[in-house]
Amino acid sequence: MTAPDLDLGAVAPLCVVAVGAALMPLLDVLLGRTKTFLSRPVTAAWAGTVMSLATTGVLSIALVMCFDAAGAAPRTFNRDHPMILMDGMTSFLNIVILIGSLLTALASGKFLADLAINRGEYYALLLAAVLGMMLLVASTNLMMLFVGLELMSIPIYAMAGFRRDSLRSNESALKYFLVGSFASGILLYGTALIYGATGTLSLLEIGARFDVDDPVLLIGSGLLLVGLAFKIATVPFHQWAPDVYEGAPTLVSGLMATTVKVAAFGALLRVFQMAFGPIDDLLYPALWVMAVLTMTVGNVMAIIQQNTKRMLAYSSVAHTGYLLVGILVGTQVGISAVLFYLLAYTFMTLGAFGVVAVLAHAGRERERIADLAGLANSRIFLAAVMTICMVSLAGIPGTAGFMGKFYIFRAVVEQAIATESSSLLWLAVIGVLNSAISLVYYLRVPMVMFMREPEPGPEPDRSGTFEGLVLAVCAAAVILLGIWPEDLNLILTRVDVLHWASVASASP
Amino acid sequence: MFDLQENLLSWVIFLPIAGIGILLALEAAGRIFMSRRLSDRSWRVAGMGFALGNFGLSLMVWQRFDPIDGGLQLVERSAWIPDLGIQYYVGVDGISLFLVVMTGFLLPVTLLASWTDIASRVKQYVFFMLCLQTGMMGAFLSMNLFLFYLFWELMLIPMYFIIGIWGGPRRLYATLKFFIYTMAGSLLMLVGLLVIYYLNAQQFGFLNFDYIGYGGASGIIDTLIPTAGAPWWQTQFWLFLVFGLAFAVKVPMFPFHTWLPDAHVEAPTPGSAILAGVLLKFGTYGFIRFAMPLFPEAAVELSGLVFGLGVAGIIYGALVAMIQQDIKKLVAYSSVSHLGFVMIGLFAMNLQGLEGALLQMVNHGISTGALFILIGMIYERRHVREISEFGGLAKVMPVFATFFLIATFSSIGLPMLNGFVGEFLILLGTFAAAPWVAVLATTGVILSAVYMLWMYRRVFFGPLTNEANRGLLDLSAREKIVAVALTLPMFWIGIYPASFLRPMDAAVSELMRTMEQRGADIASHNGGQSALASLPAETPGRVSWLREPDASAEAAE
Amino acid sequence: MEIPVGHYQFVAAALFMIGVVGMLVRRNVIVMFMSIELMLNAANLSFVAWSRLWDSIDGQIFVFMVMVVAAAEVAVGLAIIISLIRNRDSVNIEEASLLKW
Amino acid sequence: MDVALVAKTLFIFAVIMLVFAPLMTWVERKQSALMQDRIGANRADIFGITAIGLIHPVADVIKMITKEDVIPAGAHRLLHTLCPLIAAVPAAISFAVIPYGGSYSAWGAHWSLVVADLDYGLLYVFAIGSIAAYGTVLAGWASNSNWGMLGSLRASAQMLSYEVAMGVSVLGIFMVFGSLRMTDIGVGQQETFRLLGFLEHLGWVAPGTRWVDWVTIPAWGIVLQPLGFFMFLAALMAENKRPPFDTPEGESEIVAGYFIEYSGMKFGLFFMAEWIEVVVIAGLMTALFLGGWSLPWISDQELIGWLSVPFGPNLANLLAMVVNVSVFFVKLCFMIWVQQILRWSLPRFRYDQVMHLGWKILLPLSLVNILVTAILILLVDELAS
Amino acid sequence: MESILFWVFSIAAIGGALGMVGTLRNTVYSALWLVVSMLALACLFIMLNAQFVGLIQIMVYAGAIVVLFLFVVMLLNLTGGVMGAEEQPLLKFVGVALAVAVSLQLGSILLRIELPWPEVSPEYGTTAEIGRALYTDYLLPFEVAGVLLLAAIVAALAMAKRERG
Repeated sequence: MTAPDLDLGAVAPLCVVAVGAALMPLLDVLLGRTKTFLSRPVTAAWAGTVMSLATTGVLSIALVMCFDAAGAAPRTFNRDHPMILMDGMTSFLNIVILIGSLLTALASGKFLADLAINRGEYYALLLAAVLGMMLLVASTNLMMLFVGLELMSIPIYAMAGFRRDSLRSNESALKYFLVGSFASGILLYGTALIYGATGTLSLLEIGARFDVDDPVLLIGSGLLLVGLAFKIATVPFHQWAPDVYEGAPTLVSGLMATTVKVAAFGALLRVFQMAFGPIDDLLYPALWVMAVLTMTVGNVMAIIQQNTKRMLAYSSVAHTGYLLVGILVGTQVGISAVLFYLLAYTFMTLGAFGVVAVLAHAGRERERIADLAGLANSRIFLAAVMTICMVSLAGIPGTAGFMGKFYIFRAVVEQAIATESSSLLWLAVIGVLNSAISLVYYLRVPMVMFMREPEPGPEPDRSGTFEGLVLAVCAAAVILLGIWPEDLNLILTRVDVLHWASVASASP
Repeated sequence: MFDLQENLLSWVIFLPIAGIGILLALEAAGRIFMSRRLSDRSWRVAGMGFALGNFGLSLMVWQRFDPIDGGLQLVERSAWIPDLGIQYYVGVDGISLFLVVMTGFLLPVTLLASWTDIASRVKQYVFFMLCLQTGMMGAFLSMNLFLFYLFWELMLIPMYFIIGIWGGPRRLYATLKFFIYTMAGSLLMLVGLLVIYYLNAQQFGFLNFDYIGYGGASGIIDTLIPTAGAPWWQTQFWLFLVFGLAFAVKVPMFPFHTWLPDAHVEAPTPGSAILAGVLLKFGTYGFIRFAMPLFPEAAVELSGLVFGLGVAGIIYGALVAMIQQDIKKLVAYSSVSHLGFVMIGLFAMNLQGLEGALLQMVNHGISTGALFILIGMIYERRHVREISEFGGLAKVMPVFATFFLIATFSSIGLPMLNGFVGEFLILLGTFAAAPWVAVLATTGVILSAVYMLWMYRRVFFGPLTNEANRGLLDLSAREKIVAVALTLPMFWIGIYPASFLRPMDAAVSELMRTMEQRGADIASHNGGQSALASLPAETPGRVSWLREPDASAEAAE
Repeated sequence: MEIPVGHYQFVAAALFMIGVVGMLVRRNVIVMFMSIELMLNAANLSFVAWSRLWDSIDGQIFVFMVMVVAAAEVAVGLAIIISLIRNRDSVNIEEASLLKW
Repeated sequence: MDVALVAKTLFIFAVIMLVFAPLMTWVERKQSALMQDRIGANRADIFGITAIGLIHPVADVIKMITKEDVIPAGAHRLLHTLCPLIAAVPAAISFAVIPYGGSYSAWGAHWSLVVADLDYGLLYVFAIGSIAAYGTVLAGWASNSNWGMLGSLRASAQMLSYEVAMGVSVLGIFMVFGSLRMTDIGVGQQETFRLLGFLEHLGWVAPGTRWVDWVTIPAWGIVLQPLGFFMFLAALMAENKRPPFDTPEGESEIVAGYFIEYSGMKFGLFFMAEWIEVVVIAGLMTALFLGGWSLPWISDQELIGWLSVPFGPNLANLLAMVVNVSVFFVKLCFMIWVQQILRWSLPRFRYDQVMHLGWKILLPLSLVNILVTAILILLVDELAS
Repeated sequence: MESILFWVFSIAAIGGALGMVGTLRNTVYSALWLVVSMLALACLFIMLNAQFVGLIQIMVYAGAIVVLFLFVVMLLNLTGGVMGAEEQPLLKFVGVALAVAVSLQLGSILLRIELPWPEVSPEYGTTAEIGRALYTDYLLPFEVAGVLLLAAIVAALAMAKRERG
């Protein structure tokens, strides 16, 4: 038995997050027992702040490491048997995930305290989920993909139900759990069939050995995609999303809508690029229909929602549709468009959920859209951030959302022109028409905030320092990414499909 | 980088938003360090200052503009998103010059007009107005299509809020309708834009969003867009339709106009004034700047459609205006009618038609803006706008009645006033291209005289029946300044249009040359067939008396 | 080894189908949960049989991982159910479902 | 079927079921009497012969079998009947992997004294043991009784909790002996290691000094894994739910826990199960920690070698077998005795104490044990190379 | 012999599964049926030279997971048909029909696979080999599985622990 050829440096950011996840419960216990070595006990709120800052710190360290890794050559952990690939795309997605979760962690301190669910497990779960996401986007092996997916999902199930006194939160968690596990089961069986047909679990080798005529392999691939489709909530596998987002604590919903989706998309990208190349033609019509349905259903259903979180849930379904378009195109331009979109989407969605979270004080949540009435009078900052996020989600120029859509549609049109494919063009047309539909509900939010008189009652809470910081960062990022996206291009150009080829030689 | 001489256009575009930045910074600093806020009044005054500064800068543009040169002037260009061929690229030519000046002119006027009208949430008001100004200026001056698109949609947001916050009772419905109509149209244009963008890249080998090539490089305008022999969505016909839809909604052309009465009626006075004065011009501006030069073949092929819709708009707008009870709605429908004129003038595709249309765009901006502002003044006093509520106002408010009469005449197109010059040129041009259209359009002129004068009579003359009107005060000093400011350019254009037509002349000639050139390119590509060939190469009956001889001679070269 | 691999796979497919159908038709949360376990087990059988067929240990390792995951899922899932039931008992048992299912 | 296999199976089950399990009733009574300063178990007699109470097991069996079998109203009849079996059978069959002797060959035949010499030996025990949980869990539920239910809940929680500690605490043994196969572990324990070997390594004595080799100790599990021994024993006893871990039965609180509604032979089977488990525990501890069937310092080869001198190889093998089996059962009895001592000397834990011990003491300690063991193994490997 | 065992165990596995899904009366029965299915599966694993996995299957599924199910069912007294989803009959019908159709298709394809079993080394499927694989080729998933379990413990704690004070 020889020791495997390991490259620990490749997984350094993962290690940081993992160690953080392991230490966070200890820190929690320690903070609970400060009485023994401090003259007076640390209050729960302070303990929460310390935990949230510690989590943020851990994530920041990982973030810096990922930035460092972004430009470097692709690496893998176990050179004899690569399970993950830390290349440009992984680094990029990791950065997105870390930014999203970092902002969430930073805002969580006051949020949890407000809801009286200030328990230290939250941060441990958050970090564990982040680790899962990072692994998921890095995985080049179906086993790693499965384990990463579960490591991501299981903590989120619990986080969705973190408001144990709230029946809605409980039901949300239960529903997310049942649907999520169901999806995992489907994905797993699909994996089994793929393994059976090809005899390998490595995505690259599956791609190499793909026999387009093997029904077992095709059904397996289909099941795998269905499993992932559940996770990213594409129509018709989206029905859990609104319920779950509505019931879960708002910041957790934000996390689900952003980083979880980013990670699942990362996995989808990998699978498509590495393994499913040979069946692109087969998948094209299915994905086409799915993308169109996802956009349209998401947007149309969002119009009739009265609950902000529910509306955002359907909005996230709609955005999934746009992202699918990028995947469908499949060129490098398309993939970098998806990556950019994911980053932009993370900021704007997180900002929107963040505003709702600030208003979600236990006992008097303002979750209905109507509850936002007059917010511009009482809390202009929150209203401004919300407006910026909504405008960006709607894809109006000058915001990250527009640039994202622009990148996606440009990839579509480029490919349409290159292949003279009018079905792709229709996809772009349907996409922009959907954007127009989405205006109806996105603009309703600023409308309510600015143009309606507030209902009598206590003024909404001011955002805390860290929450305010997070919201400001989101809003600023949305605008900056919308106006100067070219700095990001530096990272995007590192996203090179060709890098994957170099791994092929590394795998056995 | 901040040099006023070098970067004049950037100053024009960004001064308002920079003002916003300064004000916000002051506000924040005040809150943080002195725990007090800036007063509403200081915002208003500062906003006025920035607006005036903006106007001054736009005048400076006019002053530095070389009327002989038909191309772009005062160009600024720097890399923005080079990977995608997106540049920060602004420039002004004879087509956009007066639109810019008019835009610069209208903002301070409307701000002054709404000095007391808008009393709530003043800071937000100033904020949105200045943002709007940046958007409008940017859209007129952008020479990179991406930049244009950005400003084009960006200006919708402040207008959305202006109508929605300070508007009338049905403002929410109106503003959403306004936004979605205009946005939906332009989103399709985005796809069309991308198609052209990649056609251009295919033909020239690099990604480029510059409309007019810079420094010898090719621009979007140089793209050879096929008329046949390519997938249908790459042909001029469809692309023109897509672009045309976006612009037609904005104009608004006849079947797409339904958002306009709602928006105008519900919008607050400054909103209506800016909306009618500037925003509608983007539709026609889009046609003359982008749709026609890019797809000349399709423009010619479809000019019949445009004529039809334009005439329909003229007559329909006039007829509907006639039966309106609400003064504001009446003026709104008159806009539909007037812009129909502009459209047929554009698609006459000759010098008179185009110049007339360009001039009429400015005219309409000033006279309709003035009408809305004047209506706002009476609305501020009475809070009603029904014609039946008034009558005999001339007795209590003589000064107001006078200014309103001037504006009304201007709108009708009475000689000596601005409207006449524009409409005359348009009809002249149209008659040369399509006589029947001109004939039908002329009925619009008559109808407009009918409904405007009828309205004027009912409001200002006759007995003073309504007691509520008896105690109305005449215009205050501030309002007089506004009214005078609005009236002056009407006379100027009406009496001495040459100072406006001269700079347009070179640009329009240049434009027509471009279209002909592109027609020839297409023809050689298609093997000799071009719809443009059917156009009269040199238009008969040039109205040289309107122009100084030396300028016309040069333009003819 | 006289039974061909297809037979084992057939059993796995049947179990998977029963799991999916159970998940879809049953309304008892615990049974739904158990149906999911059944699906995982079907995949396990499939993995083991393929693993034997390809003479590679990957499949068995995968099964090992699935069991880890299953254990974790059960722990969390049952905790969620406990928390839900506790709450429902104390709050209002009549309110069957606040969120639309 | 292999005759030897059948013979081995029959032998061990006969010993366990027919000898040890009934005897346990006697041992239990005698032990308690001894510790409580009574005489105990001396009433039952046959024709006046009490035989120090050895008649009692017989009397018990007769009593159990002839008593009325009550199935309470509302009980689930099938499960109620099955549960005692589910509890007892796994306990009995888990002895199958415990070797009670080495491997021998005589007259051409070759056999090893273990029913099933499985590669995953101990895992089998754990797997079978985990099935036994159903017996207790379902018993309380099936009898439709609150006390039974409470007992079942406690039992299932306790068994699940201690399964973890049980598995982890014995890992050290696998690490030391490098196998899960019970016979490998048994053979491994026949080695000795030189207690003073470190002196050579440190260079304090010259290599090859005779007296260094004299001081040796057998490489028994208990020597190599002293902590593991105690933890594993504790965890196994907790799995068996006998005092001091008898909270699921807790007479004083929940009357008799999960088998409160049982009577007659079903009741007897639950007790049988417990006693069989005591024997299995003793067997496991012997095989894993006490050197199994071998005499200390004397490996099988040496023993057979010595015996071959007077008796010839065939007979020597047979004799060695007898010696080894006897040694095994002596050790087994010792371990049973240890359990009895513990059972009668320690008071019952409270339920929370049980959980505390399992999760907060045994589990962390056994994890530390693994860590220390791993480090030591690496160190020794390093030194050896 | 082998075929008999296969048929016995597969019928037990499928029967157990059917029993689990089909038992409407009592959740405990469903759980017991599941155990039957799990045990049969474990036996099938062992028939396929996956002794280690088979044993773990018994320990984890039969010994821990289902016991945990039973524990919760008993603890919460969920034995009746408590809780459940609002009916979406059409959607469910479509889902079921789809599942059955795909499975039938798949089953008929799978049933026809008759690839020869290869000879495997005696090491195949033993604890040692699996252990070796886990600590070399599959080191990363193995470690991650550890984190996963930690996360699951924390998650379960966060959900089920009683509030202090």
